[in-house]
Amino acid sequence: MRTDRSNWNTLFILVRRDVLKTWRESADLLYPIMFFVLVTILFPFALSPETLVLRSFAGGLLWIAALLAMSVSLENLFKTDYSSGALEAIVLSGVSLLLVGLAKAIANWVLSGLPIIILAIPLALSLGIDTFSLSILLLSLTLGSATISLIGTSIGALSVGLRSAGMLVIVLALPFFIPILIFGAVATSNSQTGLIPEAELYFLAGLLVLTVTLTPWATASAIRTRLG
Amino acid sequence: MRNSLEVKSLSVERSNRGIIKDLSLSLTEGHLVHLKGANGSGKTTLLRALAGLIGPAQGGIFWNEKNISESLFSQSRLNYVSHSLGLADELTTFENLSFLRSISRKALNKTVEASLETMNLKSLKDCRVAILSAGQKQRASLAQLLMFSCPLWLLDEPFNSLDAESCNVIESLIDDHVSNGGIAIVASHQKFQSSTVQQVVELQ
Amino acid sequence: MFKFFYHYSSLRNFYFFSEKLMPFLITIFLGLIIYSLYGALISAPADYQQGDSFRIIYVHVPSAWMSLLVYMAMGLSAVSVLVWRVKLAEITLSAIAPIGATFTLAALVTGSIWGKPMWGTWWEWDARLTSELVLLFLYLGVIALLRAIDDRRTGARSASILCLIGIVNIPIVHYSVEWWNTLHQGPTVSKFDSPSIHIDMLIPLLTMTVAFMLYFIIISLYRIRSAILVYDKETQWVKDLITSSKREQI
Amino acid sequence: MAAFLSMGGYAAYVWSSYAITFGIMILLYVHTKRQGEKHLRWLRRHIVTRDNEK
Repeated sequence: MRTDRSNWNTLFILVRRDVLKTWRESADLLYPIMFFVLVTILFPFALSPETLVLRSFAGGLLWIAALLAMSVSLENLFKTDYSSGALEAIVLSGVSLLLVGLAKAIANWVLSGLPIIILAIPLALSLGIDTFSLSILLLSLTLGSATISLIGTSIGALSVGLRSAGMLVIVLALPFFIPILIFGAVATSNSQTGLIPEAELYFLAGLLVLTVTLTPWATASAIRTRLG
Repeated sequence: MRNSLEVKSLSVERSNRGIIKDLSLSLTEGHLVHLKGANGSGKTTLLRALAGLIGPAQGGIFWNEKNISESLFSQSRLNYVSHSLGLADELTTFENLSFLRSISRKALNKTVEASLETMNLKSLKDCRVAILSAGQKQRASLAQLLMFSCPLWLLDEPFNSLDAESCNVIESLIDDHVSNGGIAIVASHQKFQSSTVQQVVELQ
Repeated sequence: MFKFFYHYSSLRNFYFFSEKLMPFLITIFLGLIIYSLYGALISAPADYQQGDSFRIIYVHVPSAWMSLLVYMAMGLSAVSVLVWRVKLAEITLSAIAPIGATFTLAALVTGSIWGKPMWGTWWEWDARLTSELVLLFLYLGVIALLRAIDDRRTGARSASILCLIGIVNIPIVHYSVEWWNTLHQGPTVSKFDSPSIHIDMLIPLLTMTVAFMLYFIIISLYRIRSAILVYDKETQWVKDLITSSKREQI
Repeated sequence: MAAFLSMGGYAAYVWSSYAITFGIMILLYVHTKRQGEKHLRWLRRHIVTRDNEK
């Protein structure tokens, strides 16, 4: 029984492996990004081309697009590992499943959360957001996308290997994303009217801390249940 | 201290159907069990229950008199190689095995290179698992047996898609393991050529 | 105390214990329903502002309370599935989820009907109604997950985990919706806050809620009992029970 | 009686909400009972066929 390996080191190895695995299969990387850009582009067609109109909705639009794009990437978090038996091998290696849950969430955030935040800059400018509220948007997106990854990983672990798991994970997870959407979108729209949205950002940070502490437990028992 | 594996009137359910009914087994060190039975008779279910992946409906499994479901889900005691081989297709053989070795809590045995050597997969070290043949994948997955030293081996169809020469390698590995005090439960359709089977368990 | 639960958590004992309980529950339930309906529709005085449309409260508020109560009950059985591995709790969780969903649906529909005379619109994004809507999706999520997994045991365990995630989220959703609601429309008293209502108005509300609780217990007992029979289909006591001719219905 | 039925002019709303709530509850009761009987019939067939196999 070897316990010299420190948890941080194992976590790093797990994350590195997941990122490397998805990086090799780079098709999966593109889906969240393209989805995010496409959804954001749809809004000007639906609403109106003038930036004046778009600006008033910009915060909400970007947040909805980001939220949907991230929930699209939840499906194949565990799918390939589950079908190839790699998830089973990881469980049987005796590593604590909390680390596996956390690592999957971090990998998902790095692979779909980060690109979305980076892409939000040009898209937000195209929708006429000024620089101050852009910074608020990016900050709220960072906090919110991390929370989405964490909750999404738990829900993804619950529905891995099921029929139409892709749709199931989105339908199950969206109700839990509503508070994040509320505070994220309100933070951005408030900042556009000159207010400093501290309260919303504090709530988002609070939600993130809550999910970081609780969701790995849910992911761990979800993995063990699904493998049973 | 002699390791012992007790299965007491175990029954396991899979999607609401009783697969294993009231099975009892008692194994000590140096025991090789050949698990036989038609498809769907519960061989894989029994191995997964012994590995602690599935909870029993009734009865219990005891490792050194400790019920495995109560004891912390510690897998340091067993090596389980299932027919879903546990290797990610996108990574190379070496990356897969060294990943499993680095995160594992089990006592280490051979290095990744040495295990691949014995499985004569040295040449395929750096190519992706996706392009390996079924036999090569099977051997790469069985290399895990060498990387860790665990008293209990649970092997699910280790011989299928293996050529005669590799079968001998695997059988000799199992013999060595059993001879120096390990327990091995092997589910397989093919008969054992060389190794001495202490017990044959037939599942309906 | 635990001995009591453990004794009755064995499915066979629970089956026969609940059988004795059923007639009492039904008679009390029918009595209460009739009394509460009389109270709600006839004896309670009409509200000075809303007139008789206020009587919808006697259907809307008990359903809303019950939708939350049933989810709490599901949370309790989820904990006993995951922590104490109680078989009865696995059956209870899958049995009561649809009941909670119906109460939530009833609360939503009556809430929007009540909104029409009060605000002139069928749907008002009121904080309470919106949280009720999210609760409906939590229920549908649990039901969808239960349906998606054919193995009963892993299904119940996965649904328990989802249910516990839901339990943690209910207060978060409630307060964030309140925040969002007051932010956009200013802090008005939520339309559904029943003002300190007259004692005659309050009694039917409480008795109706108790009647709804009894309804919930009766329906869930029916569903749990039939699930117990299917669950223990291989056992001897079920075989004797089924083959004895007098057994027509549960 | 007519005054009672008119519900102070809100008859449509009050009676429809009562009808819907109690309607859903009765539907759930009927569905539960029918499902119970379906399980019973299935169980009877299951036990009978299982005995014949033995």
